[in-house]
Amino acid sequence: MSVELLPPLLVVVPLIGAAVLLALRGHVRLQQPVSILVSTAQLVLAVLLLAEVYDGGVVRTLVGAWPAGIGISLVGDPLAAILVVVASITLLAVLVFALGQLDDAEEKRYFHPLYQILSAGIALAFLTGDLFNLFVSFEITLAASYVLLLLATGRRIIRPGITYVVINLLGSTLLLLAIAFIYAATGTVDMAVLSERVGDLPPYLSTALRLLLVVVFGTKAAVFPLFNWLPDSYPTAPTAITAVFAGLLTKIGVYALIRTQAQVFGMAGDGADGLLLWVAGLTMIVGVLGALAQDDMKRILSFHIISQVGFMIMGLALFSIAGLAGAVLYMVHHIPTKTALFLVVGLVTKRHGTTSLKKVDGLISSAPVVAGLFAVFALSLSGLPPFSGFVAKLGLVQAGLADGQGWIVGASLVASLLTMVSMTKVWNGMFLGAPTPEPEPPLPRDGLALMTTATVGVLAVTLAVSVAAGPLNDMATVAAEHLMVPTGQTLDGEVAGR
Amino acid sequence: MIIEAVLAGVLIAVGVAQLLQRTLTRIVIGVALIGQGANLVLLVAGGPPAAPPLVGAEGPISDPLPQALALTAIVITFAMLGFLLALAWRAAKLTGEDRVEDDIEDRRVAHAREKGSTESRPQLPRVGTTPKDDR
Amino acid sequence: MMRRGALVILLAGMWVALWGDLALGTVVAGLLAGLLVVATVPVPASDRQLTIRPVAALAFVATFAGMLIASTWSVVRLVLSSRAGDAHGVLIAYEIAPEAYAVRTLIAHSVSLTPGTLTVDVQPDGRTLQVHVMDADAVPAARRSISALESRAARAFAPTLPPSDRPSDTEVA
Amino acid sequence: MIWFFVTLLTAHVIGAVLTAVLGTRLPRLAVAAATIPHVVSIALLASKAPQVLDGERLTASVPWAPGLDLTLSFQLDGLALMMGLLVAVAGILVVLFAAGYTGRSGKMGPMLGGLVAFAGAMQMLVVADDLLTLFLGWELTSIASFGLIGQTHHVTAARDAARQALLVTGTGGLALLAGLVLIGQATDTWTLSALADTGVPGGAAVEAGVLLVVIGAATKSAQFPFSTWLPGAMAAPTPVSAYLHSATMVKAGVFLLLRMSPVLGDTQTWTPLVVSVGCVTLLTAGWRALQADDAKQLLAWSTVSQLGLLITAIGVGGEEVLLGVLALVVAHALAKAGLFMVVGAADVITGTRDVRRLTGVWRRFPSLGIGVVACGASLSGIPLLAGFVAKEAVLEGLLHEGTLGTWMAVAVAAGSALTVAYTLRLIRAGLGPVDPQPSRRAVDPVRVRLLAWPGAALGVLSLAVGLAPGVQDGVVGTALASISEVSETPHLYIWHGFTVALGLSTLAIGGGFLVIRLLGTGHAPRLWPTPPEGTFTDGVHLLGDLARRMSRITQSGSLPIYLATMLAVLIVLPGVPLVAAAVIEGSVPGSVVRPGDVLLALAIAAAAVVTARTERRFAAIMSLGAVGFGIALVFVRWGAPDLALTQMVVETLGLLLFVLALRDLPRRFGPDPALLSPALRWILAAGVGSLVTTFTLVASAARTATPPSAQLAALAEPDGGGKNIVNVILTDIRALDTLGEITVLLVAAIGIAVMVTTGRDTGPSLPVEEVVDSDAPADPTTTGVMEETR
Amino acid sequence: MELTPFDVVTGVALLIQTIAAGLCVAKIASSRQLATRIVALDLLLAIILGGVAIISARTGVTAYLDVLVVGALVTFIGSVVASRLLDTEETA
Amino acid sequence: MNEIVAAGLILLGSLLALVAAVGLFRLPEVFGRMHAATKPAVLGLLLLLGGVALELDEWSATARIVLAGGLQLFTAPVAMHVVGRAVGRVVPVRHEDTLRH
Repeated sequence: MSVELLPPLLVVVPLIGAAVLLALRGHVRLQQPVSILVSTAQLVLAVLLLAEVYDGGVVRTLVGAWPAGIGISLVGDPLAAILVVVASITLLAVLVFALGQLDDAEEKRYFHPLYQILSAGIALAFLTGDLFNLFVSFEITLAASYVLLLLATGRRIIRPGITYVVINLLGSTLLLLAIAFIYAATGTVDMAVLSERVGDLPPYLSTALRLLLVVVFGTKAAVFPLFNWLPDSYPTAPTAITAVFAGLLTKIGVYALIRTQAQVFGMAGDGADGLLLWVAGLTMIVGVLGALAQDDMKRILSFHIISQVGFMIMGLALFSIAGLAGAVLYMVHHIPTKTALFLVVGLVTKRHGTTSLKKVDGLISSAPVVAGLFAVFALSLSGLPPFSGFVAKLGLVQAGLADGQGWIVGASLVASLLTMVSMTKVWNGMFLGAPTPEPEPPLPRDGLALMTTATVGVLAVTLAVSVAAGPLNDMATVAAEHLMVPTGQTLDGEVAGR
Repeated sequence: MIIEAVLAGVLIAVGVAQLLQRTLTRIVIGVALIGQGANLVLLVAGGPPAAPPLVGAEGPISDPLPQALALTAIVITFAMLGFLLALAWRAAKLTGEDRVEDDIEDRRVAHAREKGSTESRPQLPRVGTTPKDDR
Repeated sequence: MMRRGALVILLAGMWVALWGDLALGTVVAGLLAGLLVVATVPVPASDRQLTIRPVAALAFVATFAGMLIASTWSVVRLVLSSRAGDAHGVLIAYEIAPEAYAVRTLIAHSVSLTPGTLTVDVQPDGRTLQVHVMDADAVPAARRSISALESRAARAFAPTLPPSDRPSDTEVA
Repeated sequence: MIWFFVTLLTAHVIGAVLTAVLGTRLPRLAVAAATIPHVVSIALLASKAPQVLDGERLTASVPWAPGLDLTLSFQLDGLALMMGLLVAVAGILVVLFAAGYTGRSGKMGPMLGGLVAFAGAMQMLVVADDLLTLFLGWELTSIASFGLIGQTHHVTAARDAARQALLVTGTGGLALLAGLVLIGQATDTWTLSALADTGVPGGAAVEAGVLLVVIGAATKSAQFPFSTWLPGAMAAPTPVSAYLHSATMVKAGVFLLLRMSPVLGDTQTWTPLVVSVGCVTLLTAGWRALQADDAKQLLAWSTVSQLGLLITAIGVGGEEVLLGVLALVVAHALAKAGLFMVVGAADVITGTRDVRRLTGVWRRFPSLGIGVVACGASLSGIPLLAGFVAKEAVLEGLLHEGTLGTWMAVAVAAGSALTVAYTLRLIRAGLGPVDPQPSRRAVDPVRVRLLAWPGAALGVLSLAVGLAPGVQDGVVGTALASISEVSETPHLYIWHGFTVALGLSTLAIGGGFLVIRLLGTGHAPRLWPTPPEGTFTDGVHLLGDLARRMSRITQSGSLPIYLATMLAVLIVLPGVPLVAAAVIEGSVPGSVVRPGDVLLALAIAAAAVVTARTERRFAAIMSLGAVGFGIALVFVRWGAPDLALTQMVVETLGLLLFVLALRDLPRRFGPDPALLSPALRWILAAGVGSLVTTFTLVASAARTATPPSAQLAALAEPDGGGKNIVNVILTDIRALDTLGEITVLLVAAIGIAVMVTTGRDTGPSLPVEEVVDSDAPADPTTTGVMEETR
Repeated sequence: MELTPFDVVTGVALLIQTIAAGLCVAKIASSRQLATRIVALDLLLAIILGGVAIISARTGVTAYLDVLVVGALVTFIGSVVASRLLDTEETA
Repeated sequence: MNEIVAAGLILLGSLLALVAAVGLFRLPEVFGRMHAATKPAVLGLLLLLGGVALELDEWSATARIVLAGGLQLFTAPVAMHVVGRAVGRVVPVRHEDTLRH
């Protein structure tokens, strides 16, 4: 099989899967193995792609064989490949978890097709080399996520969904505007061609364009001060869905920021990077302070997402290879870990039907496995050794200090301290103390074993991220080096494989 | 060109003004208007007006790419708008009106501040008394 | 069968018109498409109650066109006159004689384009029209003009001519 | 060699898991499982001791993430040997004590398991040879300590104390990380042994690193101004306090400074910073100890004060001083652990820790008495005990270190006087007449023995070491060699002769007695305003308040405000450079303005404004339709028939959806309870609108490259097989976009279906509204409906 | 490009159309009655279709006539369905 | 010549559209307005289309114009009819009571 088929297959396979699943919507029992199969296939394809490019190669597929700059190109470079692999793993794990969690027949019917469409959208977002196609992939992802978000709650609670939909719709429209401006100024929407042409633009215009993209992708990524919609909408979805959102959706925004800011616009030295650094710092601190104020586990974790997005932006804003590598490594760590924490929330919900710190106590006695899982993920997310979060944080700290940006390193350390404090709030409030009796009548337990298995699976992944930090960091560095070279220069290479 | 740019600006401005209200219908209209404005900008981005992009047209043709992009965008915006309207319909069914209310949990957390600062601080252990339930 | 053939040709004509290209391929495709539509879509029952008498049909079209111009002129006059603000019409009921559904539909339709009248509603029995008449004083004239249209339509298209409606009473309003 | 370290650490991991698992069911086995790792440690260390004592440094390393300078490097040198033995020996005693403390309750498993895990972390810390490995062990001790302090998790105070402790030590840990990375980057050397050889360059980065490292050490060792978490952590069970808060964890700070002193001792910041932190702590904490009535609080403040003493001495530095410091580390660990155990035992037996109510306990239980007297004497530096020997060595050394040393010697003496005073207070309390009332609890005599003898043993050990200080020479001397240049074989003496140091010691002891005589039985007055107990609990709550206050601003929960924020950012960020450009360049493309365009635009704009201004829902919707159709016309004028076509279809369908969705709603909008005033809304609107216009024009004017339309026209027919280039683009060139578009449509359709079809009965259905506005006059006497006449 | 008389006349026609369209918009905005608004919208659509036809004549581009046909169709469907939907007695 | 006729037709059609729009304002009730929106509007559009067809003078264009014009001729009254029906259902209408037959 030609490697150039890998990027399109990564998108098309889940889409075909979605079509099949939609046809099977009356047969939930049949849907489950098909859905698992599709996600596994995606994972295998992703791994094949990564194997092809991890040491610096690029697989560039010109869809329909139209010349670059005219047609759409899919670019499997190291960054995209790494993220697609991590995303596929996470998606598969959450899918298994969801099999145990969903109980409403209506949810089940449409869950699988939508989930696969979401997978396809995420893969496309990571792989596309075309700005407008990126917009389309955003829309696919968002549309699927809107519906997933409202699938379970939508018939009862509308408001959070409306916040989510309206904000993101506005964001998408602004992206469309940005694409229009970019096309007006450069006559292309291909990122590789664009990266060659931005240099010809008057500096004020390229600055304005890149800042516009910061606003657009910043909204998707939930950076300060554009984050407020996230904690209002994420926690309302069923946990499995929140888990995917938390792990992956904001990451797409971050990814797009990295892609456009680092690769397309590069270091212009126009103050945009300094601005991003401030954004990063504020995002970290404000996000985690928001978490401290909450007393619901799901909301605390949702605020954490914001804070941790700040870390990734910090890596980007340093605009150095080490910084970008740190950001990539942080994403690799954060996607499974954050997802896993929400899966733990799902385990708690399955037992107690609530995630309020005030209503649940003593899980350490009544559910030690859940407590253990939470402890590991929480420590990892707080950046404590020896877990993956520490390695990721270390990368960023190293990069920041090497750049002489002491204050942002300080801010990141304060943020991780506060993360830890807010995690202890969850720990103290929910896991310690006298166990809360389970509700009467007890909630149905079926599927709990499957859910726990899925969560343990993600645990294995995060531990693997930590153990394999060395090779992963090397890969992230390769990806970062690739990012620092404007895509245009890799165009001529037309590298397939190595 | 200037005219269309200004028109797009006006459409988006009017859209924004409506987006910032609480009535859901207004918000949806706002989103729709902003979308129209964006499509217009996309069209303008292709350069000045010219003959339709058909093979064999006489004279210069207008840039077909932005048109294709705008076409895709129009349909996507329409799909999203349809979904938003379904939401609005459901909201109207549930609440009987189309207001977007504030987030309850945010309100509660904000409200907890006043109370929290005076009431919820726990009492500290007094010197010399061992909590006896620790073993 | 004849009518079906005509329908296929009509559809093919529309197809060709839409493609804007009188090539052989287009015509064949149009015919195929027309056949497909006719074969798959059940032909309404009314189809069988319709006969076309070419000369009478032309007369109807001519009458109709004349009435359209006349009615336009009257509306233009009304709008531009000073009486526009007082123009409150009345609703009248009008019972259509012909039995054929298609013809009744045609009449109800045409009434809207004839001077001073506008079909507002059809009673559930399918034959009583509610017609809005612009000029309250001109109700009898309006009735006459509807009646004239009705008889012309019937002569042009109705499968059987109603006995009460012999060609003798055909004055045009 | 690597297997040495692997065994050392995994023994603890396995031990911890085993203990925790066995704890509830088989307490005896759990105690054994908790002891084994310590025994293994001692055996391992002992096996390598000869080599180490010969001056060898045993190292091993495993790369982890070389790109991040992250390597697991270990070393076994004198200091590591000494600390490792201390941790293991104290560990065994604490495990046994803990067995008595918890009795047969099921709480034993988690606690013992936690203690073993903590010991493992501590061992890792002491054998670390890499800056980041050191940090790894450091943080692991923090985590383990959080678990151990929060052990009594049914008590809110304990949970809060655990959080405080973590907050403070966590802060320190992160400061340490930053400091270590700064130092590592400045030198490009990450192993401690190599750093000790090369030293560090000067410069701001390194000095900042020193500051951060000292902050880290100060938090861990509860130094000024981070002291208060330690007394708070006394909410932990006493075995935990005895282990963490006397012998091991708090010593981590001291250990760090000892480890770093050869590396950083020559920097400008080091001495002033370390000495002042230590000295202030020494004196203030000593006085605070005198104020405490709770025996554990007293011991906690005493620990803080003693650690201050050690740190002061480390700051001054010098071979002799460091020798004393090392000896004092050992002596203090023995004595303080013993005291905690004794107090804990008394607590279990009598049910109180208040020194005023402990009357007669030492008499009733002589084994406790032995422990408290011996350990207390050692702590106070009474001759013949280990503490005296060590403190003499420190004083002696200080007096040889110039002016600073002399002054510090005086300070140490003053601190010692306070030590004597509060120790006396503790001892005297239990020596009073036996409380006539029988103990409230009947305590199993076996358990009493288990509780009492570890303390007594430590007391006896203190005495033994004090009588024969030479036994330490080997270990302490090697330890000294690993952190300092050693000129001659170091030796600890019980008798230095009639020296100034001895005089100072005597004065200190006398002063202590004097103070206690002046105070009587009560506690010392406050000399300065001290924050109330539990300051850091307040700290956590203050943080919570700050967080709530902030999130009340940022997290209003109100969609309009979120949108307004977003748009404001949009106006400011890209707007600023653009406006600046427009002012500077003044470049806006000129193009032919066709009058028809102007009229059309005016009509569309008018329709748009109507959507915003009208009060009637359907008027707004239809005006929206008008806008859409108008734009279709614009598309036609622009040369985009396909767009116009699509726009017409979509607009019509959209109109239908609107009507379908909203027809049950009231015909009029009614007042909008918007948070944003109309003025603000329109200002934002105008801002965004003019941004878009300006952006469009500026971007269009800047067009440099030719768009690919020419190529497209050439390519479309042969390759794409179509005349309409837009169609070729949609179906072929950008088929991926079209695929996505269809997907979005499909998803939206599913969403609409789900929203509309299911759960019809979940909400109240609406009363059907009339089609005609309720306020429109419907005159029944005329046909038709009257239009308003106003 | 100089203006032919045809251009001038059709330009005037477009102007007239625009004015008529503006009046329709005004009526949509000002009317209190839903039916009137539908009528006005319907008229507006007819006017816009006329505009498309004029532009087609002026530019000589017949591609726009597709817009015309489709427009005539969908606007009709739109008007009818909208009216039917608003006919709440029917559906309630 | 052709062009002059075409221009005339287009102009006339536009004027009729304008009259229809004016009628919306001048006529006091909805049925009257429906008269305005059908008759002049339809005739106007037909005239206009006729003019356009003349000007383009092309077979395929004429075919499509005829199609569009026919559609308009057919649909405009139906649309009005439906609107009128909606109004009639809601508003009490007084009938003139004379019935034929």
